[in-house]
Amino acid sequence: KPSPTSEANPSPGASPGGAAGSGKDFKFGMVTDVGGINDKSFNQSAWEALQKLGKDTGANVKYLQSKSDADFVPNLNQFVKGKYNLTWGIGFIIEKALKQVAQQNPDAKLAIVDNVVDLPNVTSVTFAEQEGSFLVGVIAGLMTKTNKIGFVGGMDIPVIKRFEAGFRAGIKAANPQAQLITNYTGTFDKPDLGKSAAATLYNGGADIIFPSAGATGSGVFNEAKDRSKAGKKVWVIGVDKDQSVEFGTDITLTSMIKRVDEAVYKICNDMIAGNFKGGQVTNLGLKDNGVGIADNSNINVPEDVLKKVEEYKAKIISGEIKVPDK
Amino acid sequence: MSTNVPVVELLGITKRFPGIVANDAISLKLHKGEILALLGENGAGKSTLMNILFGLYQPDEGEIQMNGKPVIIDSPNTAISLGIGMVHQHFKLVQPFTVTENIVLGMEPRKGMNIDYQAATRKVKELSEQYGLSIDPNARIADISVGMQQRVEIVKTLFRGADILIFDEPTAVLTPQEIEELMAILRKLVAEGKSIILITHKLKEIMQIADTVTIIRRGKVIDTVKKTETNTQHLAEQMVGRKVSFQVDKKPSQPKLPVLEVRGLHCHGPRGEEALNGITFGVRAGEILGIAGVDGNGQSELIEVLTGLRKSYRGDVAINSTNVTNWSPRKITESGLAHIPEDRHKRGLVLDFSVSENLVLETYFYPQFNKNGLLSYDAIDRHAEKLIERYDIRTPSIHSVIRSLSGGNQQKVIIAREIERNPELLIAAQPTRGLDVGAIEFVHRQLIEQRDKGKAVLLISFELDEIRNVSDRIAVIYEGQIVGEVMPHETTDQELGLMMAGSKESKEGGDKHGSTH
Amino acid sequence: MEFLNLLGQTINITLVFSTALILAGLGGVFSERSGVINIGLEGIMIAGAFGAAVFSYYAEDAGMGELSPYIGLLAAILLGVIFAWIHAIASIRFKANQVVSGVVINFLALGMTVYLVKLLFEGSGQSPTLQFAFTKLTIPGVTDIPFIGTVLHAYPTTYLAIILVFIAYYVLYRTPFGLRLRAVGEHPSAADTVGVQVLRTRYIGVLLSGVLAGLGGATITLTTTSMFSHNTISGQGFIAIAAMIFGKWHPVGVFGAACFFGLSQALKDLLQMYGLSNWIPSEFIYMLPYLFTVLVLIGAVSRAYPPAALGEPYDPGKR
Amino acid sequence: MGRLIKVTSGNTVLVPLIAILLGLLTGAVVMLIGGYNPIVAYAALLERVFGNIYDFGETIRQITPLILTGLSVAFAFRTGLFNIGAEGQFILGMTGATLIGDQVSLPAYIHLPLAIIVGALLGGFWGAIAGWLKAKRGVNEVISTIMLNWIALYLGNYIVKAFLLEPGMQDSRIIKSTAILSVDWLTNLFDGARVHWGILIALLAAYAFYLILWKTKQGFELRAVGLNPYAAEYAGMNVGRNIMKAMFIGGVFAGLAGAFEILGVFHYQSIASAFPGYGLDGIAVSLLGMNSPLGVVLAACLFGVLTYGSAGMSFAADVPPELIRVVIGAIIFFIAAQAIVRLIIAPFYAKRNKAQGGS
Ligand SMILES: Nc1ncnc2c1ncn2[C@@H]1O[C@H](COP(=O)(O)OP(=O)(O)OP(=O)(O)O)[C@@H](O)[C@H]1O
Ligand SMILES: Nc1ncnc2c1ncn2[C@@H]1O[C@H](COP(=O)(O)OP(=O)(O)OP(=O)(O)O)[C@@H](O)[C@H]1O
Ligand SMILES: [Mg+2]
Ligand SMILES: [Mg+2]
Repeated sequence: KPSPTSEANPSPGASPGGAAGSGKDFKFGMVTDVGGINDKSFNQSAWEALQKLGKDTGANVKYLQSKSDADFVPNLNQFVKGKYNLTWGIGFIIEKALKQVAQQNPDAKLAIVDNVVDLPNVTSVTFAEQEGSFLVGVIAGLMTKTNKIGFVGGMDIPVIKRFEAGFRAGIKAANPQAQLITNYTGTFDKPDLGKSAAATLYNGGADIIFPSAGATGSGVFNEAKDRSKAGKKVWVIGVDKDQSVEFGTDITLTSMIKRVDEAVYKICNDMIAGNFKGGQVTNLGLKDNGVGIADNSNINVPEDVLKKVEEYKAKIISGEIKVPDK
Repeated sequence: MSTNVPVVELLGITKRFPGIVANDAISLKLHKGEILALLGENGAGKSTLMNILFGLYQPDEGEIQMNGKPVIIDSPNTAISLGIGMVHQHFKLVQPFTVTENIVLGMEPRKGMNIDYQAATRKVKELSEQYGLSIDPNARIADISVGMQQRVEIVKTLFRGADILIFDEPTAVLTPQEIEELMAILRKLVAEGKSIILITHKLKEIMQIADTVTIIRRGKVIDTVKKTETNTQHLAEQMVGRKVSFQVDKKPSQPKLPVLEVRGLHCHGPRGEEALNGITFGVRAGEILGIAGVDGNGQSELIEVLTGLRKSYRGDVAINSTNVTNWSPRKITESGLAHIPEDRHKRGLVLDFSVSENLVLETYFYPQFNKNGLLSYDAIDRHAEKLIERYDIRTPSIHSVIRSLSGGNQQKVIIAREIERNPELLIAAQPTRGLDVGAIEFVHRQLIEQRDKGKAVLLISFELDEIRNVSDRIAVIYEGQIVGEVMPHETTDQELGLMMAGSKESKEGGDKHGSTH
Repeated sequence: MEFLNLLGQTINITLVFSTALILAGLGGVFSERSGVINIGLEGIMIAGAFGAAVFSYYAEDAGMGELSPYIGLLAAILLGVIFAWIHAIASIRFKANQVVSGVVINFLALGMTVYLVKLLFEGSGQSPTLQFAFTKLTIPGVTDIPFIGTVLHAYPTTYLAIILVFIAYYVLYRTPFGLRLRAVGEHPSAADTVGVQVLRTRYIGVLLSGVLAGLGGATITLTTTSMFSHNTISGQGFIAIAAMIFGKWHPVGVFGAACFFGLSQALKDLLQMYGLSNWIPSEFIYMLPYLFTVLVLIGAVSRAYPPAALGEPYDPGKR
Repeated sequence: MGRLIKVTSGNTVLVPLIAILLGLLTGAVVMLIGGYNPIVAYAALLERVFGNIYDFGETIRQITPLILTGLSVAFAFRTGLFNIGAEGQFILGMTGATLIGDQVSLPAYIHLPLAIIVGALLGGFWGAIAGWLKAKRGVNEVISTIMLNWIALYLGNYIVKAFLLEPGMQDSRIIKSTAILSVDWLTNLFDGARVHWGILIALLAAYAFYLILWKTKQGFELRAVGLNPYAAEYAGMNVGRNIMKAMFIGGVFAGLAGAFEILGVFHYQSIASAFPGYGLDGIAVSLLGMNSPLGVVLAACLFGVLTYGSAGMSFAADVPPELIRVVIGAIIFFIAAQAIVRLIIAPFYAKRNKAQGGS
């Protein structure tokens, strides 16, 4: 594979040391989708990683929020034309824009999260969300009392379908009796719709809901909080980050973690160290610790269930179980 | 009859609007128990002056005195508290409200936080009985006749304790019966000690009821005379500044073939009621048929059906023997009909279009104005210039928006437009409403000219004088039917009035819609 | 039994969805009944949602606990009134085109609130999640009754909205103020000539719309989203306008229309619940509330007529 | 000529200019309150727009749809209708263009015009539905267009998902090159910015707006119906049909905007959860431009410059870009409430008149 070497990027000062603290000459840019850096999801994770990087290495980090899809290209170009060392495009939907910019600027280096752009100057990071979802599916399947489990999706699109497919498979593996009810709200940024979807699902008998819907998902937490205040015990499974931090462990059963932050941090740090690899797709699954369940899951999930989860995890890593992604 | 100190005295009132002095140092006196008539052409400044007295406008110069003391009337509220009430040229009534609600608005009797509707209704009834103004307190304004609306306006001022009443063209929209009733009411009010200022273009009314007449021309007082010391001819000349003839001079008509034939026509009105009830009549070439009748007996619906604006469900209409029943307005006009609508602002004009655009409102698509979908504004402008000249339309320019013209000139635009189309049949509905004597003379002459050219003219009017002066033949409409036909010179006002009231029964003054079914 | 339960839950969710629309729609009624078009309901709701989220957050911060959302409501009223006041100044005092002025409110409200949120919360595009948002009222004894309990297990704001429907009706149709407000919207010069202060009455109408639409916005942050961001209100203000027109500018009509919208939103979730999404593409399910509305409008027999003087600045000198 | 002088002289130019100034001033005050430096911020805004040819090109790209949706709303206003539905008409324009761009194989000289026309017609059709509802069923167009917007959003999504989806993606396949409106040399001229012929067509559309309304027989009818439907009916015009035509033509403008976004900018259509926003912005543009075609073009330029530049403002001066909505809102406010502006400029006038009188 023709991998462009560092001579294309005239910043040799960084290569010798490669250690933290030597990134002062580096500039990292990040373009969010319309969700912005407080989406409690991948944009936020990625931006937190960049901020940490800035603190750790002294690198210059900056982000641009897109106000509409039409902003993707000019925003990416703002960094590219500003000679940023690496420009991130965060989110599935930015793919075509990033591809276009990468093609037009073969000397620039770009990276994308959640989607693949197959170009020598782009590195792509994707996650096997279905694998992590499988594990929380197991937990849900084993812990449901009503044998009804809910899934609230943002938009009906392939990434979210991966979550649903893995979750469904996990439930089925652990508890074939349990029924999965899904509700797609059609948006990633409307907590009110998430809340009403959750209300309907809980009313319909579900006692655990796994939202994969960005900010819409926080509506699911709000509904659960309402119900638990009224004395009805229901659970939510967090997504992307450990959401018990924000919504508390009394309603957050566990969370399916997606380590966007680690991936972003690592790739930037690699670049400072002089080994950026373009044209590469990093698919992070259970075995790379790219996805998984929250560390504090033991608060609400009993020991024996967690043991089952570990068993399934091992089987997935070994390839014995192949988790469907559709 | 009058004491020495006037109840109201205006001293040198001047009011300027951009480009015009509407009132130029006007002074006048109103004494207690007196009816003062204000007379003047359209746009002479009468309404403006009265609006100043009522606090709607502020004068630029001059002073108002009441009972000898200067007062400042800065709002209608002040006027009301000084005992001034005004019945406006265009009624100030809230259509969806009831009569009572309109009367008490702004001075609602209360019970706790609520409006005390019982007390309100009681008070309204009392007042209407005291002054003999028959009104139905619970009817909605939108459902009652214009005459009753006017009585509501009068009760409204009385409810506020007005001693000085201003009437701005109260009779322009009334039927003869209603005018008679109003005159009686005015006398009664004066007898109760009220003082009245009356604006009207109808000299007959002035001679009938006024004590004093003040004549205004172009914002200036021309003269103030006692009624007993003048006559209509003199008043008209002073007002217009030239000789006016009241008697329409016309040759006897020579009717030829029928142009319009209406047979057994039925239709529904806006509220679904039976508005036309099998009406049948015809108009011949070379004659003017006048349709007399009390407002609300199907006149509006008749015109709408004839012009294609309303559908009929039975009966038919033929123009020159072609059945045009329920054709579209465009097809009907193209088959030879022209129409001066009764509501010129609603139907007749696009007020924000220019004069020249309004003059081609029905003919813009003719080949001389329209080439392959593109309009020739040159041709349209030339057309406008020609008509302005021919019909003496007073406008600053053919490009002025028609909204800025006076009512009389707006009406001239419509007449010019309709007559220029050289129709076989001309329908004129209330063509002189609100116009001054000069403008009325013009309109009547145009109608007669059409007749003399061999056209058929259908005149629909509430003004008996107009009907009798202009028509060659009179048909009386009552409850959607023609109840009789007479010749103008063979009948009397009394006979017509009886026919208009439907047979020999005496007419119930009031809500005819409520009593239709 | 099962059916009754489902019905109860559906009514309950319908009411939850309708609350903000009822409040904002009532706001629209007061403004438009006085003759002032209020396309700015959306902006006023944004301002209210912002005020509620931010002020109850600070109230929480100050340790006011369960009281915080009520502080939020007050703040929402205040902010709603401020933006309504801008609309009033422009369209009543300065006789600006009312549609234009409403659009201005929408622009200013969204720009200002998001700007302020970013300023207050260190660049974050949204306010922090509230800990003490409103929860549904649990009335001892009542909440456990099968059907009725389910229906009545609602947020305080829902109760507030329903009470306000009656109050609005009472004010508009029973009090002198209501009569004058409606008169001013139908025929301002008639009202003027009987001494009603046209401009002042219109000011009050528009400011009341600020109070109510502000409350409507607050409802959304304080009961469902628990935070404010740039799209917390995205279109509800326009739906409220639709509800107001659909409800023929009448408080009870607005209530009915808002519930209709709420119901079709609730149906959207229910249909998915019962697996209809396997048969119908989800897009058509999302479309449902709007399609439903259009169909009902097509079938509607009687037309609604707006207040006669709606949209016309009052100028006593103009005839 | 005389008309041109009338339009460009006196208050008609002065008032908007002062309104813009006051709007920017309002923004500056808000920035000062927030602790930002307005001069730096506005400089960054201008720098972003005019600083290099690329961003200038992208600003043109931003302006193009605003002109067209602005015309869409303005056209309806001129005919007495309030079109809140440009958003939905825009989406249908996008969908039509994508459908033709993806599903049809034709030589470029047919394919591209066909895609544009189908987009425009679908937008027009969507507008005409609201017109039909109003004309035949008396449905208030404000409600119906709001509802139709949402229906369009989901209909567009459905069509993309059902017929055009790129497997595994959230958007359609890239349209065929024969339907692409982007012009390589133009793009190169602008250093890669997505400038396309749409801007030219948008300007032509503004001219067509003028011609249709003020030069044609059809426009005469449309204006008459808009100003007084009763008189129009009296004069034999078909009010219902004219309402439908007006909404159709307005929809065509918005549909064109949508089609150009696909054919000239994106080349694909995404499944969207929210509106593109050009329709609602079109209301502001139309009002800012006082519903006249020239005004709309100028307003779209101002609007486009400010919104595109706001990203630079936030990048270089950290000012939240939302501030620019405050500025735009304030500008429209001052234009709408001209009395305020006149109040402010009155003293200057008085002084000048006095000076003239004295000399
Ligand atoms: N609001 C106004 N703005 C500008 N000019 C006005 C206004 N009102 C009246 N005028 C001017 O004042 C003059 C007098 O108008 P006014 O309405 O008082 O006439 P009038 O005597 O009542 O006429 P008519 O008999 O037709 O009712 C008009 O010629 C007109 O130019
Ligand atoms: N808005 C206005 N601005 C300027 N002048 C006006 C305005 N409205 C009316 N006028 C002027 O006022 C004068 C009288 O107008 P008015 O409407 O009273 O006429 P009119 O003959 O009384 O008509 P009508 O009584 O049928 O309405 C006219 O000369 C007209 O030019
Ligand atoms: Mg008058
Ligand atoms: Mg008059």
